[in-house]
Amino acid sequence: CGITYRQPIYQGNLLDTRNVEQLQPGLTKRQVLLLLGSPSVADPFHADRWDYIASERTGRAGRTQIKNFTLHFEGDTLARWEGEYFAKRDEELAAEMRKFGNLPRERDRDRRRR
Amino acid sequence: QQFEPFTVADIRVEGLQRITAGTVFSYLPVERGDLMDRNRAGVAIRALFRTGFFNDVRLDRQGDILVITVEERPAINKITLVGNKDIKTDDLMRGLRDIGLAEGETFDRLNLERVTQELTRQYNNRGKYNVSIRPSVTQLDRNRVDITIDIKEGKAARIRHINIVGNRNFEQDEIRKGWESNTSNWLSWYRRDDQYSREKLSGDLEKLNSFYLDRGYVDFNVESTQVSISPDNRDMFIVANITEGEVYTVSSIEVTGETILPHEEISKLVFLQPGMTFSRGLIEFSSDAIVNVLSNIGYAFARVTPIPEVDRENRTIAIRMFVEPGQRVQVRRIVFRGNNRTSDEVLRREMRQFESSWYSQAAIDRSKVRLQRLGFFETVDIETPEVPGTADQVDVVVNVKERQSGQLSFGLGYSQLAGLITSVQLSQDNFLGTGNRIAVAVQNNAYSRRFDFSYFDPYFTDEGISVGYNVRYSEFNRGDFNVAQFTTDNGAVQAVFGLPITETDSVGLSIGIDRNDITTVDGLTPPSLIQYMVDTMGDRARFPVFCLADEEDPDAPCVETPGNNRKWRVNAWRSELFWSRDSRNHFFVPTRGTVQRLGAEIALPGSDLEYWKLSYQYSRYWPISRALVLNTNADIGWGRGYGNTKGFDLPFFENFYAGGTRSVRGFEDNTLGPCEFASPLSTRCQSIGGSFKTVGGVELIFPTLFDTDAARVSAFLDVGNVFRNTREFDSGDLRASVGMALQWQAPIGPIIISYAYPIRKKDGDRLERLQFTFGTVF
Amino acid sequence: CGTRVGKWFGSSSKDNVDAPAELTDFAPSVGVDKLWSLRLGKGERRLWIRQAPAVVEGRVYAATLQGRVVALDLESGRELWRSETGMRLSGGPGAAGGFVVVGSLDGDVLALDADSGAERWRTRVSSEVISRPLLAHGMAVVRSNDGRVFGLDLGEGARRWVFDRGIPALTVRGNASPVLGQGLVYLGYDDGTVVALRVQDGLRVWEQVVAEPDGRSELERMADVDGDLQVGLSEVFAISFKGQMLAMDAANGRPLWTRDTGSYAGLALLGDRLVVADKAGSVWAIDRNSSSALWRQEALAHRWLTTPAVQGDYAVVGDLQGYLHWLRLGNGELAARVRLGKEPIRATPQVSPEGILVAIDTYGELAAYRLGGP
Amino acid sequence: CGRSGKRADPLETLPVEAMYAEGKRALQRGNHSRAEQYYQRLVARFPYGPYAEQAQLELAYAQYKANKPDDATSTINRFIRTYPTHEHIDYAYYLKGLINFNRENLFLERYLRLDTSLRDQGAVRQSFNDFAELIRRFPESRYAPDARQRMVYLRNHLARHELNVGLYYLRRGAHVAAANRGQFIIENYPQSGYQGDALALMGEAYTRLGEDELAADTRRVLQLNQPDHPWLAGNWPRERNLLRQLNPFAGER
Repeated sequence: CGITYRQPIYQGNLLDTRNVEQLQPGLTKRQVLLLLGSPSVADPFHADRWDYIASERTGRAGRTQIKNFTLHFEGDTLARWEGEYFAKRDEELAAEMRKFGNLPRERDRDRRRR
Repeated sequence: QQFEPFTVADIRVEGLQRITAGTVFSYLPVERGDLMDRNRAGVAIRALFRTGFFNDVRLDRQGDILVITVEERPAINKITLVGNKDIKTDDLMRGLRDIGLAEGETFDRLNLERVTQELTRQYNNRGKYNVSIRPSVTQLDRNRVDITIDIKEGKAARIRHINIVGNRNFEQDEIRKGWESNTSNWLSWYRRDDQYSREKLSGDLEKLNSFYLDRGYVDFNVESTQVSISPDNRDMFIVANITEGEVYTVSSIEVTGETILPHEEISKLVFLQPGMTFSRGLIEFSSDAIVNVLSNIGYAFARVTPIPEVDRENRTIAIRMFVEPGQRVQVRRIVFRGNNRTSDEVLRREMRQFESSWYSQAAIDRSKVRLQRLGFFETVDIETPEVPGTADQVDVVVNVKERQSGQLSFGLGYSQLAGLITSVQLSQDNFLGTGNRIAVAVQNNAYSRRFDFSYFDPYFTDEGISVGYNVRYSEFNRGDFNVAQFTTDNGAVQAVFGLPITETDSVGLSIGIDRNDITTVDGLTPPSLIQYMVDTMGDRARFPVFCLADEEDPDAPCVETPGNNRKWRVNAWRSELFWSRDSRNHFFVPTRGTVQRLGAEIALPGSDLEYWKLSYQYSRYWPISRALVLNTNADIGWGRGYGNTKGFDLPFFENFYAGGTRSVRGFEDNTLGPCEFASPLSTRCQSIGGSFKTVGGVELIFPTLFDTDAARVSAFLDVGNVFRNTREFDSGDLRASVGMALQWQAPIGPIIISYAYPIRKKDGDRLERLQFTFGTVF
Repeated sequence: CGTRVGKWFGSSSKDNVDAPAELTDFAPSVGVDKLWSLRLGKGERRLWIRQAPAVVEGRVYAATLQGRVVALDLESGRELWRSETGMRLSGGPGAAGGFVVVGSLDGDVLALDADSGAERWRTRVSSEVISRPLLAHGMAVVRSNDGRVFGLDLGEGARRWVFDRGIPALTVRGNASPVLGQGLVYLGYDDGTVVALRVQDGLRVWEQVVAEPDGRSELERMADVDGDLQVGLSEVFAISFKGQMLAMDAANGRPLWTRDTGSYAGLALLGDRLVVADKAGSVWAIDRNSSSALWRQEALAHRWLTTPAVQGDYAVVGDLQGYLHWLRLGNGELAARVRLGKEPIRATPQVSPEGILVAIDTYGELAAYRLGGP
Repeated sequence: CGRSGKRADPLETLPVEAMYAEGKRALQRGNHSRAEQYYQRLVARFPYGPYAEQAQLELAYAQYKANKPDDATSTINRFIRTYPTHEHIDYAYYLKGLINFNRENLFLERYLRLDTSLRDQGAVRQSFNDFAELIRRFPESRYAPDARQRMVYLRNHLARHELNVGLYYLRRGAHVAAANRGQFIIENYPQSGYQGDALALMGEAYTRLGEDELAADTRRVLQLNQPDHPWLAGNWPRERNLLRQLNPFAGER
């Protein structure tokens, strides 16, 4: 029912549009890692495929939104990629997370370390 | 002893006593047939020394046989410590074992030297500079030794003099507020703040730095500090020489670097504006705020570095806050450690951070608060180690230390109210580690019998819908409960459902049926109560019926004379709607947050007596300083009849009461509010409670005592009273008392002892300054 | 005297401190007459700054932590003038050439006129002053607790030079007051060395180690030279807390002789012998040329004796129960004993050329004594 | 410094043979703390000869039986360090594995019917490593077969822990986490008996994520390895029985 509070559940990576646009065939796996970070799913039976699967369930409706962004490799170089990913919405996420609030950072430990 | 290299035909070991030849061979890097030369010999000797078994190792050659003569170190037979008071014997023994000095171990004279140094250092750290440590070794047969360490601790050196030189703009006591080191004062026996320790002093000097840097003294510098001790090692003197420099104002402050979020939004987090006096505290506060925002959305290694440019002429400072977000980080796995009894799911369902998801500091902080609020753990610490081999993945490791989260008391429970309770009470908040709450009570004593079973599952569904039920049967003679004289036999069955509506709020519904047999005694029960029953439910036959024989005429039928008891059976089915919010940051020792509950209970139409009751409990915790917490609380209750009891107040057996350990301390339990005499002859004015209750209070909670967080001392002001109904409310009648209370979460259950002095009382109030409850009373 | 030894000593065995020797009665071989005595402020109590009055040209100048500077007539104890400075005066006073200079716990240095007590100038130094300023050659040499020595112009207090030298992390409380030689100022430092500076410009002429600050713990490494130095015609004598005593050539600091005696207090010098009270409380007389011990008096063991002063043919020391003891310089025998008050005496007794001894205890009790007939 | 007055304490006066015999008898009668006392004093008083070695080994066993896992572990470690070539050294490594194997698991599992795979896996992992070291060092030791069996049990225990967490995340809708937990089992506990469940977990997670191709391939692999797995027939994972949840004494297994 609609009034139950459902804690937000996020899965997968937050891809940055600027980085995704820099994808081009021929990139090595290391270069892709630098651009997009580690894929959320690297299936053991598909060594030539990285899946950046991301899902999000927020608000009270309880519907989960899923977006799959898949990269295909030939050997070590990127061949093609397809699928969609969540657009950049850092401000919205920051506001959502602010609801949880932060604990004060341990002050002395930081200072003494510096 | 040079010898030319030769091939080893055989190896012979001499001087062995305890160690077997096999052991030597297993550590010896040389075998038969090897070529033995000078450096191989050196390697062999070093290898044998490293085993720690031998005092001396010599290599000789007899023809082609390599002869190894060793002198075994003696074994330690017994270690005795004499004269240690400040540090317990088994702590010392553990320390010695770590250095390799334990019974049965091999004895190495070098260790003894290190032990003396180590113990002297430990005592010096406690300010005991006069300590003298004399270890003595007595040789025994079979190459064994006894070790006795004679410790003379001596008196701890006390800080007599702390002097800050060069402070022009502030007084010394203002600067030294909050320091851990202090000169001897009347509190020193407890806080030990006059005992010198280097760590404490360096911490205090850091506070001195912050004191000035937070007030704009950019050039502030502690030129030098001197620590000296009196010739008799009894008094310590600390001198800190400072140069304050001038106050600087901020000329400009701007955020630079990669801010991920829009620049204006991040700049809003900078609390220091141009024109304000420079303050390092505000700079750190601002950089924390920015780091928090970024680390909440994946940038776990975000860093903000303030880069100052000081303009000495007109004493201004321009600051660039250089933001480095670092890599966006994923959480790979969440692992729990230390939950030997609590199931993994009970912890995992409190987590707001998920696996295979982007890192969020806020989610992790929120999870820590929720885990602490369960009350199952003494400590909850969360670490986020990097996953080896990846640049952007971390694991979340949650270390918990479990606490005895239940009370199991057999037979003995005592509260001044109920006298000696013989009861079996089991209440376990984390029953078998499943996170469900179970409470079973079988109780009987002078005035009441009771059976109570309740079960509550906070996570009936994964989303946090809670379900619970309880069954209760009890016979109460309220008279001995300081309340008006009547007995209630009550049976009830109830089911409770809870529904979270936000992160901290939840609403709930409970439905239940119950039967209440009210028995009144004419002449003992106050007449207005009996009248209420008669007016609402009609009269009932009196019982028991006596049959008095007529003495003169024995065979005439006895004359029935009714007793003076009357009994009413009140059946009701009731429901309660409630809303509750709990944003406290800890279960036992909250320092921040509020807990409040608003409930509307109604005896539904069709019940014998129809009435409703509103109740509101509120408690808020304010952190005043690092150690002091202020708590403000209120407990309001109001009820009236409706339907078949329209125009009447709340039925008397549902009345609110006040006074006692859980409401206004300093007054006997349940004795506040209106009272009535049962009959003109009776002397005791029986308190009958009221349908309108207003109780509140303020409590100042002191730092934890006996360095466990389960014991707390507090000073309180309680105010409140109960009124027949809202019309009769009169603030002049509110009673008040001030006092001190000790609350201790003992293993067998909570113990609360309070001493209160009533400051607003009327004659006829029944006072009780010392009150305590021991073991849980349902 | 009673078994209670000083107010704060609990049973000494528990806290590892050797019990002070009991005093036995004896027939004094010399008479001591108290000229006058008075109470001066609340005294230094447990600050261990060993603040002594200055006795110059028939007057006694004294300063208190409560801020008062007072000048008294030596013979009668009559007050000539007093000045309320409002400063926590802990250093000195040093008096010479018409000036009285005092230092405070807050780093102030104040100069008053010796006759009227009017303020001449005031300035600041970098740390608390707990030693006696030296007035010589138109300069006021003031030493502060952080190891620095300031050369101030005696006339208007302007800072001519500063000499700086580091000090160890843990030292014995107290600084040695600067002592004047031929145009040189000698200072004992907390790391066990004696430093000679030129008065005019503070140039370091030489430096000589009295005791090496070595040992395992900070406590064992303490080698302070805190007690008063003694300067002869061509020698300088110093003693270190760690257990060495050293005679040095005044001009170049070359060691002449050394001796294994240690003390927190300082030395007294008369004629051919030096008198010192060592850490264990025994009083030694040492031949200034050969360093051999002439006599040793052990009757005052563990009574935390002050630096000795020389009055007539006697060496005078104060102790932890407020007693003053006169020892014959010839053979060290106890000659007389007088009780100033019940509180410890830590400041070195001062003796005027006319032979009047002035002593003060840690609660501000000040008294003057003169030796009577034999 | 003889203790005059008090009767001579046997622990301090008995010869080595009698000490050992006394300790052995106490051990056999199950009086572990008394055995521990005698063995400890024997090793201290007579640190040489065969008795000392045997006493040290049996001391560790006594402490293990007296449910003092930490003391037993430090004793056995000292034994291994001092007598690396002892003829029963393989038993020492085996005992080291046993100590952690039985750390409070049995009590929870047998009497309270609790699933210890839901709790802290620290002791389980430690025990697994100890047995692995025994097999690495002494493959032919007569304790090796039993150790291998216990390792299978422990590996299943660790795998079941991973599976429970995976199923929880599947229920909560955190499908990517569920899939990765399944993958963790396949990569880290290949011989465990939960390979089938792990594949099913991954397959179900992929299906719910709409990754049909991955789901199909996973289904094919499961088909080959465990054709009778309930997920293939579509009724896995089992729905939780809500009513059973209301009964607090239903236990977890």
